[in-house]
Parts: sequence; structure tokens; C-alpha cells
Amino acid sequence: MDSGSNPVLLSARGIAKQFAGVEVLSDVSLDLRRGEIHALLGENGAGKSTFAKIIAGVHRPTRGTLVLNGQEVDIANPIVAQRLGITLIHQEPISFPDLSVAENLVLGRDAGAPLARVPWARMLAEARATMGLLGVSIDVTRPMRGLSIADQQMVEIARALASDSRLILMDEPTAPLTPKEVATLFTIARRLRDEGRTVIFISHRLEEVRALCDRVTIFRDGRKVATEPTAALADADIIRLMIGRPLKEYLHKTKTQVGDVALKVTGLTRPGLFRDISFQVRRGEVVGLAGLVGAGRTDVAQAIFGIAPAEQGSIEVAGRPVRIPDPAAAIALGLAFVPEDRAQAGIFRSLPVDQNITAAVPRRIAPVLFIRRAVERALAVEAVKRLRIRLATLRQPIGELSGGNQQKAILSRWLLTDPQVLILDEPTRGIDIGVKAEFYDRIGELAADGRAILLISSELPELLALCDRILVMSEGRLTAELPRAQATQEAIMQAAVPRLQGVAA
Amino acid sequence: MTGWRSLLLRRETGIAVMIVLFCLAVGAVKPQFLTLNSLRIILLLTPLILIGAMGQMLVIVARHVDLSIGSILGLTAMVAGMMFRYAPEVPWPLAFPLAIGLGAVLGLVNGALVTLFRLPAIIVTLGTLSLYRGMTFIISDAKQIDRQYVPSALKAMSQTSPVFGIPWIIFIAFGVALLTWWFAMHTRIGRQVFALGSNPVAAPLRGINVTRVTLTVFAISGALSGLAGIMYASRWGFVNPSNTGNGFEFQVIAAVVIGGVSINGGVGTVPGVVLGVLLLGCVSAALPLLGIPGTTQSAIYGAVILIALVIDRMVRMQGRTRGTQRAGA
Amino acid sequence: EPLKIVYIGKNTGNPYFDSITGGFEDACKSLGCEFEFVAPATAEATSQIPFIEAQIQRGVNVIGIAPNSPDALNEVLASAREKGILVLTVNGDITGSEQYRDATILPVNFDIVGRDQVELVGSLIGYEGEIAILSATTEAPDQNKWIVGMNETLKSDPKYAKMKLVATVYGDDQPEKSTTEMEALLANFPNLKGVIAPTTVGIAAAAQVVQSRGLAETVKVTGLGLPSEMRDFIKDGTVTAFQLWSPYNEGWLAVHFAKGVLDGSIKNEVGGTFEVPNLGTITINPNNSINTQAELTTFDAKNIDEFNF
Amino acid sequence: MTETSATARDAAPPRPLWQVLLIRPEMMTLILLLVGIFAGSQLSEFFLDTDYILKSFTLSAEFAMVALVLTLVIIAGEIDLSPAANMALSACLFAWVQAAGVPLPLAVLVGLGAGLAMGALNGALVIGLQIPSIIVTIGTLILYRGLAQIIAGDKSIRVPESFVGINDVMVAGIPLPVILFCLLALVLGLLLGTTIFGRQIYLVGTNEVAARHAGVRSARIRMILFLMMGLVSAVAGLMTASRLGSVRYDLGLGGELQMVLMAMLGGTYIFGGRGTILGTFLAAWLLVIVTTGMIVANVLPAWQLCVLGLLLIVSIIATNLIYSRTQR
Ligand SMILES: Nc1ncnc2c1ncn2[C@@H]1O[C@H](COP(=O)(O)OP(=O)(O)OP(=O)(O)O)[C@@H](O)[C@H]1O
Ligand SMILES: Nc1ncnc2c1ncn2[C@@H]1O[C@H](COP(=O)(O)OP(=O)(O)OP(=O)(O)O)[C@@H](O)[C@H]1O
Ligand SMILES: [Mg+2]
Ligand SMILES: [Mg+2]
Repeated sequence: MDSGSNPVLLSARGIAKQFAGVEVLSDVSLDLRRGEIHALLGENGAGKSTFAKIIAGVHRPTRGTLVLNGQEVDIANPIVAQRLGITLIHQEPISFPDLSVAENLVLGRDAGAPLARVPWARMLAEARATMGLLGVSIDVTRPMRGLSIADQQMVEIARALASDSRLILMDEPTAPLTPKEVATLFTIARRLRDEGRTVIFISHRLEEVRALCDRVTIFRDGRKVATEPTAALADADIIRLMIGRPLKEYLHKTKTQVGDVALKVTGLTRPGLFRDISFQVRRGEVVGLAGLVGAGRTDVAQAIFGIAPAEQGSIEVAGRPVRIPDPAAAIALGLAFVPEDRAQAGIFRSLPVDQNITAAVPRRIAPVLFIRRAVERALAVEAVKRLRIRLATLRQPIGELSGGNQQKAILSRWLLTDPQVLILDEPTRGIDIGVKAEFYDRIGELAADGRAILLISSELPELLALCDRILVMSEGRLTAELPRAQATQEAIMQAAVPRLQGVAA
Repeated sequence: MTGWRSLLLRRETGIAVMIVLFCLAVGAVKPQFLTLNSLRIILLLTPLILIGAMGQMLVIVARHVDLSIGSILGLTAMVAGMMFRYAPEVPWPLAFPLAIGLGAVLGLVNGALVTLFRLPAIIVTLGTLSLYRGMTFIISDAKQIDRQYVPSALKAMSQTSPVFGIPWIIFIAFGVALLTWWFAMHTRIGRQVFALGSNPVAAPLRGINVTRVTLTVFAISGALSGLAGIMYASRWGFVNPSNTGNGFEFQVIAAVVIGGVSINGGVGTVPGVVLGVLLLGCVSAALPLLGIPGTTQSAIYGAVILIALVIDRMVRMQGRTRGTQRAGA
Repeated sequence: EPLKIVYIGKNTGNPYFDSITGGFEDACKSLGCEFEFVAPATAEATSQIPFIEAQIQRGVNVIGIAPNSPDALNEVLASAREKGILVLTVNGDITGSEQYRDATILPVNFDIVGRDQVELVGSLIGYEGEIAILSATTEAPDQNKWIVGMNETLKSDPKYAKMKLVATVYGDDQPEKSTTEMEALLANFPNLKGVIAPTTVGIAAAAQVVQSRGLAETVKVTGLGLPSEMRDFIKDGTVTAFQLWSPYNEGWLAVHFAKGVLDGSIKNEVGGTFEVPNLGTITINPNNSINTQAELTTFDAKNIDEFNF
Repeated sequence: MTETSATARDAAPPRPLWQVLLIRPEMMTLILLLVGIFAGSQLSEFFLDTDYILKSFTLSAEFAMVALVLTLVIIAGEIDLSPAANMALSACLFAWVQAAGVPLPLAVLVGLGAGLAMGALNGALVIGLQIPSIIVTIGTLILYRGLAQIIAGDKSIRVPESFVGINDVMVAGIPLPVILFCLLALVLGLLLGTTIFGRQIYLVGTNEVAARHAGVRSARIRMILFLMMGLVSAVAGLMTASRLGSVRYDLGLGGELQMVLMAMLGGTYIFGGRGTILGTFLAAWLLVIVTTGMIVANVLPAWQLCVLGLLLIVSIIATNLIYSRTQR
């Protein structure tokens, strides 16, 4: 289909965005046409979601303007966006768990005075119709609470469909969906395009982009590096544009001496989240854990570390069976865990850097009763030097540091505990390339030092470069274990993508 | 789930069953509890709490709390009483808009402090509880408005009846409940109150004007407290700067929590709260009949609140979903 | 230097104290004393303590107080008296802790209240039938004293032999509770003829219940009430008669007594007498208890308009 | 290519030292305290009498001691509105069993034990059942005071002569309750500022999830705090009983407002994670100065209610502003 000649609906001019002084989007200019499906591609953290959110009024750009139908617009908030006919399907579905599915469908698009009547009958009928269109059978009067992530995502999609929006932004809508649901979504997206609406489609899956999108825009490190018709780019070109260098430039981990089993889990199960997970990690080994977002990797890690213990299954550390009811017990056994959500589970934003670094080693800073500040300082200074954390003073609240340096501080917190098993959950998420390289070096060193490392990551190149073995999870189960020699992006993806029942190989 | 099963599992059913069992138990000991007259007594105990509970329900559904309603009741009642006393030439029905309007303004002050400065409602309203009570003393010069100043027509509303011997104030209270139900279930902003409480982070992303919704619930809570203030003058015939409305907030919160409104926001129904109010009314009416001293009432209230909280929590833990099992939740 | 007199009420906003304060003010004006009224916001047991402390600090000569507790104030009253301050309890006493005050000024001899109330209700119901008492709190010392008097009168005087006291209940001086207690009385005792409510909150609540249920003819409500609160009920016939005393005179007498004691013209001794303008000769009763009047005043349709408190 | 190892901005520059020292909530409290003393001394000549101030402080010392522990609870991200009711119930239980013939020392233990049990119930509901502490303690506030009312009716129960008069015990010319308050402040100040327990209170209050991830036993810490709260409330209740010589169910009625106010005035952050014992210590004195100042100046109690309410609101606005300013 040729949409290249369609009139421009929205044009972004020189959009830039800073978070806490860090520029995550720089001078992005982009024209979106009517009746096209436009893909946004880029590595994790490239700025795709941020760009989408700026268009949808969630964030305001630090610089730059948006022009809609030739008129400059100020999309100050989501209400304005809605009024202008712009709808965003968020990467993580947002919903109102206590409201019915039908209400979740209409909230945010129903216009009218505050005291206007809610037309329940019509609302329910329309909701049923829309869900029918998507081919999902969800009782629209039931509350959102308790729906699976996939169903929630379908409701999100239905919401965008039911609105009369001219511009629909879909941020990784397919991540939790089954192939059949994906196919339905594509049919609908195409119909929207044919009606003359504009769809922005964000995905990490190249084959989806190829199947659906008319044009692609590629982001790297907050900049737009290319906008081309899909057909004009080969996969290798896209990857090169995304990562800025050929794949093999990633440093491979040097082979280390693999020792005894440090961590062994057998039959770990937590109904609804994961089941029958068994694997082991040896000293000096880096084991990767791959999977699509929501596959349950984080839940497994949290179960091992005692944050939300598994209901069945056993754990052995250094050959001894252990019970780990809470993280304190895990730490005592020599485990360490760098969580994926730094803001929520990692840093103490308002506390000074040194206190953040020493948070997990109370005994070392207070051998008897009182905290010895000199000892604490010394430990922190050493950690800062060793990981090259950039900061002004140790008394600075950690929230004032950049994300990468926060992440280093968290890593240094765990190194102080002298862990034998280190679980890293998306350790490089939201970290710039330079710091990433440092992280890879550190991980290599730690393995060489005889520690066992379990690395959870959604970045396949990262896993391929660093791991001795890669485990793959899909929908809460382990679906593959690939030794380094057999691990390829294709093999991992094949194991990671959920399958329809009965169709599975 | 079939229809009758879901009906059985509803909170309202549970409270209704509790009310019936309680009444039967009391009736077994004191048959006069099961007469029309005691229904009248129970109903007469409820109007103020019911009106207050409607406002508080909306506030709690929006994930806030309003501890100042007792003081708002006192202040508005005092202002109305002073109008009766010092401006007897003003037609007395004007006291209604006066008290309701003043209550709305006081509620708006709460709401504004909560939204503009992003302060927790509990502390703000603890502060205004004290502040509004102090203002009541100041404007009244710490003097009670005696029975003789309160217009007879107003007092008669608690006694005379349009139909079936049911006094006006009961009609007003249930009318307010009906309006609140309509507001909560059938207006856009009413649904937005539930959405806001259900997920405050998502609310602005879905185009909900959080400031407006928050101000609205606090204003409604204040306005209804103002209405309750007038009704207090009608029911008791006087307005006292220190007693009027004192402790009202606890009775109301008890009724709301018992009625199944979740303090985590987003959940609550008008019928549930109405039943919660009636249950408390039954308890209050039964105690003297059984010869149980009034001094036990407060402990019973406290115990009932805690039991309601624990049951609510148990039910929630049962129906826990994947999302809430996450470590952060 | 003029005498500094302070009166500490139970709490602000209590209409009863407006009238007492009036008596204090007028007497102070006529005798050239300085007067101040203070009261805490709530009537809880300890709330008066900081106010007493502050008055000691301010160096007043006389503290009159309506105590919120019979014993929680002992320590601070003792320290006031150590400083030479004359401490009078006015309109309520610290029963059992009398040694912590110099004298008490009560409106009437509380021993007669029970008797007079029984006589009043008897006269209203024709000395025959079931009666009940609706009191303040279970532990209210004055009310309990009166209730004892009522029981004794009913038992000992043959005049009341056909009257039967069926229940004594407590409304905690709250309108809501008093109302439900009154409703319960009516439900539990269908043959009830009369109710004595020896408390201002109780009598108003009881009257209101009777008024709203149209039972004024069958159930006679009486007790102790404020004319200002009861005027309507008297006028519409809900209540035929009730009693009280003059709170104003309590203040009036307290000032004259204090001034006399401090300038030596009155000896604060049991059995002593002194003159007070408008009130005549007053005797100091046992326990240093002083009364402003000998009998209760009865209010009914004929005289209610003469009183404005 | 942006392959430098430094990001656009690695860290914001640190605030100058004077800002760190001066722009903090305790400083606001200190300044208000000085202003209060000055204004008070202008209002009334009785005001600079230190004996009188100390004596007035003994009236608030019980609340102030509870406020110190409450500060820890708030820093840990919880709240407890039940301590005043707890004071009443433990004091009533103490007096009641004592009057029933239980020997005095045993009766004291009963009172303290009751306080602990009430703290434990609060903690169990908050931590075990994960119900927000605010609503739990509103419920137990009503329950505890109601139970006190059942036990004591509304009569006052006398306590034995030998137990009366803690406020008359002078140590070096200072009333014992004031000494106890200062000692408790010192101990809790050290606990909060220099021990691991104190450090972990801040961790839990700043980010409970992260604290658990770092191996902090958050449930245990919060439980200990609720128990401490129960114990100190009971102690305060007994001290009040000793000061008054008798107890009634309404002992300490409405005290929760004053306790929360002391913590807030001292700069404790209502959302947890920040605050100091020093702040609450200063705020307790400030509050005493303000209230006695108003009483001595014969300001109507009505105005006092207004002033307390306004102080509460203004102090949390100020604290919020200071924290949001120093936190980028
Ligand atoms: N609210 C925020 N505050 C601070 N930094 C943020 C915020 N939102 C995003 N970032 C940062 O901005 C950068 C771009 O994030 P964005 O979510 O746009 O990436 P993305 O391309 O959508 O990545 P992904 O493929 O993982 O979804 C990241 O470094 C991220 O950490
Ligand atoms: N906040 C949430 N509410 C509800 N469900 C959630 C939430 N976060 C995650 N889930 C769901 O829990 C399940 C397991 O998620 P988990 O985070 O363990 O997966 P993951 O493989 O680690 O994914 P990610 O790469 O996002 O970390 C998935 O179905 C996910 O969608
Ligand atoms: Mg994204
Ligand atoms: Mg994860």
C-alpha cells in the first residue's frame, strides 16, 4: 500500500525531553501521515515510549513543538490529547481494577458535562460489540481485577478501537498476546488504517513490523536515526541502525573455570506465576534467563531470594538444602539480588549515597551497637572507587545521581555482602551504552572471581555475549536450555514466544 | 458464577443477614423490639449518620478520609442557629442553603489543602477538625443556641410526617441516599470518583481531572455535613458549640466501613452503606432495651469497625489476583 | 488593690454557666472586684488543670470552680491553697475530697432535691402508678445523691405508697442516648405514668420524645431543667411543671462570701451566718457547704416567662 | 556517537553547606520556639518564670513522651492514633485491679502489660493483615477508649496515696516527668541516630520494598515500634494517674491531636523516611510555650483550638515544602 503521498496528520518538530537533567530524547522530528501504520523501533531505553507519551500528553516535551493538521498544538495532558483524537495504549496496561470492563473501555473518551448521565445500557452494548470485534469473550460487567495481563491488554486495545481517535499509539501491544490474538489485532489495525486513521506501532519483534507496518522510524539513544518505508530496509540494516554497530562488536565473556553447583532449584512452583522451574548455576558461571516481558522471570528470582517464596519446590545453596523465607535469610546464605525496578525496589531516594551503599551490611558498619561512621564512609568510598560511581559527595541523596550511577551504587551494595550467588534482573535497563560496557566488564570479573551469576535480561545480544548457558522462560515455564554454542536469537525467540495449546511443537 | 451465588457473596447480603439475625436475637429476649414502633426509633436514630455517611463514602472511595465532618456539622449548625437567633426576620428555610453552602465551602478548604499542597487528607482534616471547632466557639462566643430560638417548623420536621407517620428528616436522609446512589452510579463524575480511588496513578492518564474530582468529593462531604447540621437543630432543637457534632466522624466512619466501603479506595455501594447505618441504628436502639449500659456503646462501635476491617481484608486476600501478589504490592 | 476573682467552668458553651457568670459579674461590679471567667473546651477530668495552674501563676485571690472530677484536681487545688488562694467549689462539689477546698456553694441543700422531685411527679400523676428516673451518667455524684433521696422518700412516706419506681436509666447527658433510653422506657413499661429526669439534657430529651409521640397526657415528664430550654415544652403543654434553682444567685453569693472571708468580716466556720444583699441571712452548713436558697423553684406555665436563663 | 562514559549530567551539584544546615524542618521549630518565648514574655510577666514553664511542661510531659516514640513510628511510614486511648485503658485497668486488691507492683505490671498488648494488636492488624495503620488505629482508638469506659464507667478510680505525685518529685529542681522526657529523648535520639535499628527505621520509611530487598526485616521493625508505642503509652497513662491521683475513662482524651502535632511541628515527614527526635523534642517545648502562653494571657480556649489546628496544617505544608525543595 502506498501511503507515502497521504497528507501529514501530525508532525513532531525538534522534540526533546529531559528527566532529572538527563536527556532521553534529543531533537526528534517526524511526520506521521494519515492512513499509515508507522513502526517505532529501537533498543530498550531508546526513547520510544517517551516519544509516544509526549504525543499522548502524558509528558510534556522539554523543547520542540507538535503540529496537528497544520496547527501547532500544546498537548498539555491526556485530556487534551483525547480531545484532539489521540489515544495511547500503554506499554504496561493501566486499568481501574474495581471498575467493570465496560467502564474501563469508555473511561477517558466519554465526553460531556461532569453531571452528564452515564448511559449504562448503551455502554454495555457497545462494549460487548467491541469485544466481539476483537474475538475475545470477556464478560464486560465483571471488574477488571483478576483479568490476565493479556486480557487487560485486549481491553486496552478495544478501548482505543472504540474511541474515534485519528491517531492510535500502541506501545508494545503484542508482548503478552498469543499469536491468534496478534493476528486479530493486525486485522483490526489494518482496518483502522484503511479508514484513514493513523496507527503507531511499537514492537521489538521485527517480523511483526514487517508484516504490518508501512514505514519504520528507528530510535537510538534518544535520537531518530532513520525513517524509511519498511520495504526499503533489510533486517540487518534495521539492527545496525538500532544498535549503532554490528552485533559482533559486543565483548564476549572470557571463558572461566566452572566450579561446584552454587545454586540449584528443583520444581519451583507458584500457581499462576510459574511452575516446575528447575535449573542450577555453578560457581564461575553466568547463566542467562531469557523470555518475553511477563514470562515470569522476575517472579522466579523473587521466589529464590525470599521476597515472595515459592509454594512448592526446593532450593539448594552450595549443595545444602535451604529454606529462604525472606531476603534476610537469602543474604545470610550468600545470595544477592539486583532488582529490575530500581526506583521501587532498589534505591532509597532521599537518603545519602553512603547509606544506600551500606544498607545490606548492617553488621559491618555497626560491629557493636553503634554505627561507626568512619567505617561506613570507608566502605562507601572504596565502593565508589571500585565501580567508578560519579557523584559530588557521599552525603548526596542518591536520587540526585543519574540512573546508571544509581544502578552502580546498588550493585556495589551487593558486592559488599560478598555474595556467592548474584542474581541480576535487567541490570542494564535504562542505562546508557558507556555504563553498560562497564557493567559487562564487572559481571565478567565477578564470574572470574568464582561467583555464580544468574542474569535476567530482555536484551538478547547482552545475553548472547555474556552467558555460558541461556535458559528461556515462556508463560511461567522453562521452555529451553541452550548452551552457549547453540544459543542464537532465533532459537531463543522460538522458545520464548507462547504457543497455542495443541499447536505447540 | 451464577446469579444467586454472586448475590450471596455480596457485601450487602452479608450485612442484611447480620441485621436480620441481630433483630431476631434481640426480639427473642425483648419482643417489643420487633414492633413498628421500634422500627420508627431505629429510623429516627439514623438520618444524621446516613447523610454524613453518604459524603464520607465518596471521600473514602476516592482514597481519602474526612475527619472534620463533626466540626463542620457543629459550625454550620451554629451559623444557622445564630441566624435563627439574631436574624429571626429571615425566613427560616433559608438556613438550608446557608448551612449547606457553608459546609461546601469548608469541605472545599479541606479539598484544596489536599490537592494543592498534596497533603494527606487525614492530617489536613485532623487540623481542620480542630480549627472549625474553634471557629464555632469564636463565632458563638461559646454560647448555646437554645431551643426557644430554633423555629418550631424546623423542629417539627423531625416529628411531623408527610406519609405513614414517617417524619420528614427520614425522607430527606433517604432522599440524599438515593441522590448519592444516582450520583455515584449514573453520572460521569461519580464514576470518576471510583476510578480515581481505584487507581490514582492511572486516573490522570485516562483524562480524569483529579483536582476537580477531589474537590468535588470534599465539597459534597462538607455540604452534606452542613445539611446534617440543620437536621441536628431540627432533631434536637438546640445547637451547642462543644457538643454538637462531637464524635460524629467516628460514628460515620464506623457505618461506612461496616457498609463495605474499602479504605483502599474504589469500592463501596450506597445500599451497603445504608445497611451499615441501619445495623448501627439497630445496635444503638437495642442496647437500652436490653438494659445494657450506654457506656458499652463506644467499645461495641470500635469492635464492629475492626471486625468489618478484618473480614474485608480476608475477603480481599481470598480474591487476590496475580498482580497483587507481586512483591511490591 | 482590688480582689482578683476567677471562675472556672466545666467547659465553654454550657448555657448553665452563662447565668452563674452573670451573678459573679454583677457582684464583682458592685463590690469592686476584678472578675474573669475561663473554661476548657471539653469537660474531661483533667482539662481544668492547666487553667488552675495559670490562675495560680497570675496571682488571683479567689478561685471558684465547677469541678469536672471529684478527685483529679486535688493536687493542683492543694497547691493553690498553699499560695493563700481561697478555693470555692461553686455549683458542684468534690465529694470525698472536701479538704481540698475552703467551702462549697450549692444552690440548695441537695438532701431535699429527691424529696421535692418525688412530690412534684406525684402531684402530676395523682400519686399513683409506675414512674421511672432518667438520669445523667451512672456516676454523677449529685444526681446519685438525689436518686437515693427519691428512693428513700418513696419507701418511707405512705403518701407515695401507690407509686412504683420501675426503672432508673442513664442517658449520659447526651441527647441521643437520653432519647433512646427514654424510648426504651416507653417500650419496656407500657403503663408508665411519670418520668423524673433530674438533669437538663435528660429532661429536654424526655420531653421531646413524649411530645413527638403525643403522649403528654399519659406520661408526665418532670425533673430539673433550664427555663430557656423548657419554655416551649411548657407552652405547648408537653411538660406541666419542672424545677430548678437560680444559678445567678450562686455567683452572686460566691463573690460576697469570698470578699467577706478575705477581709475578715465573715468567718468560714460551720454554723456561722452572714448577710448577702437580696438573699438575706445565709448559714454555713456542715462540711462548709453554703446554699443560696432553701427550696427548689418550680416552673410552670404561670411563671416561666419571668425567668430568662 | 555518544560512546563517552559520562552521561549528560552525572550528578546535580551538592547544596551549599549553609543550606544543608539551615534549611531543615528542625530549624523552623527552633526559630518558632524562640519567637514563642519572646512573644510569651511580652504578653505576660509570669511567663519567664522557669519554674512555671517546667510545671506546665509536666502537664504535657506524658503526651510528649509518647510523641517521641510516635516520631519513630511515623518515620517508619506508619501512624498510630490510638495512644491516648491506650493511656486511658491501661491506666483504668491498673487502677481497677489495684482497687480490687491486687498489690501495687503487680497492678503496675498489669497496666504496662495491657499497653503492650494493645500495641501488639495494632501491630498484628497492620502488619499481619496489611490493613493501613491509619484506619486500624482509628478503630482501636474507639475500641480502647470504649473498653476503658466499660471498666471504669464514668466514675473516677482513686490510686493509692503511695503512687501519687510523680510531678512533685524534684530532681535537681526539675520535676521528674520532665527529666524522664529528656532522658527518653536522649535514648531515642541515640537509638534513631546512631544504631542499626534507627538506620533501618529510616530505610523502611523511605522505601519499604527496597528495605525488604536489602534484607531489612521490615515487619519485625514495625512490630517492635508498635510494641514500643503501646509500652510508652501505658507508661504515660500511669504517669498521668500518678499526677492526678485518680483515673477516669476520659484520661488524655483528644491527646492524639497533640502528639501528632508535636511530631509534625518537629519536622517529621508524614509520608515517612524523615524526621528527628531533636525536632520532636523542640516541638514539645514549643507547644507547651504556645499553649501556656495562651492560657496565661487568658486567650479563649476557642482560639487555642484554632491555633493548634492551623499550626498542624501550616507545619505539614512547611515540612513538605522544605523536603520537596531539598530533594530534586
Ligand atoms: N519518568 C521517568 N523518569 C526518569 N527517566 C525516565 C522516565 N521515563 C523514562 N525514563 C528514561 O528514559 C529513557 C527512555 O525510556 P523509554 O521508556 O522511552 O524507552 P523505550 O524505548 O520505550 O524502551 P523499552 O523498549 O524498554 O520500552 C530510559 O533511559 C528511561 O530510563
Ligand atoms: N504490576 C503488575 N500487575 C499485574 N500483573 C503483573 C504486574 N507486573 C507483572 N505482572 C505479570 O506477572 C507475570 C510475571 O511477570 P514477571 O515480571 O515475573 O515477568 P518477567 O519475565 O520478569 O518480565 P519482565 O521482563 O517484565 O520483568 C506476568 O504475567 C506479568 O505480566
Ligand atoms: Mg517502552
Ligand atoms: Mg522481570
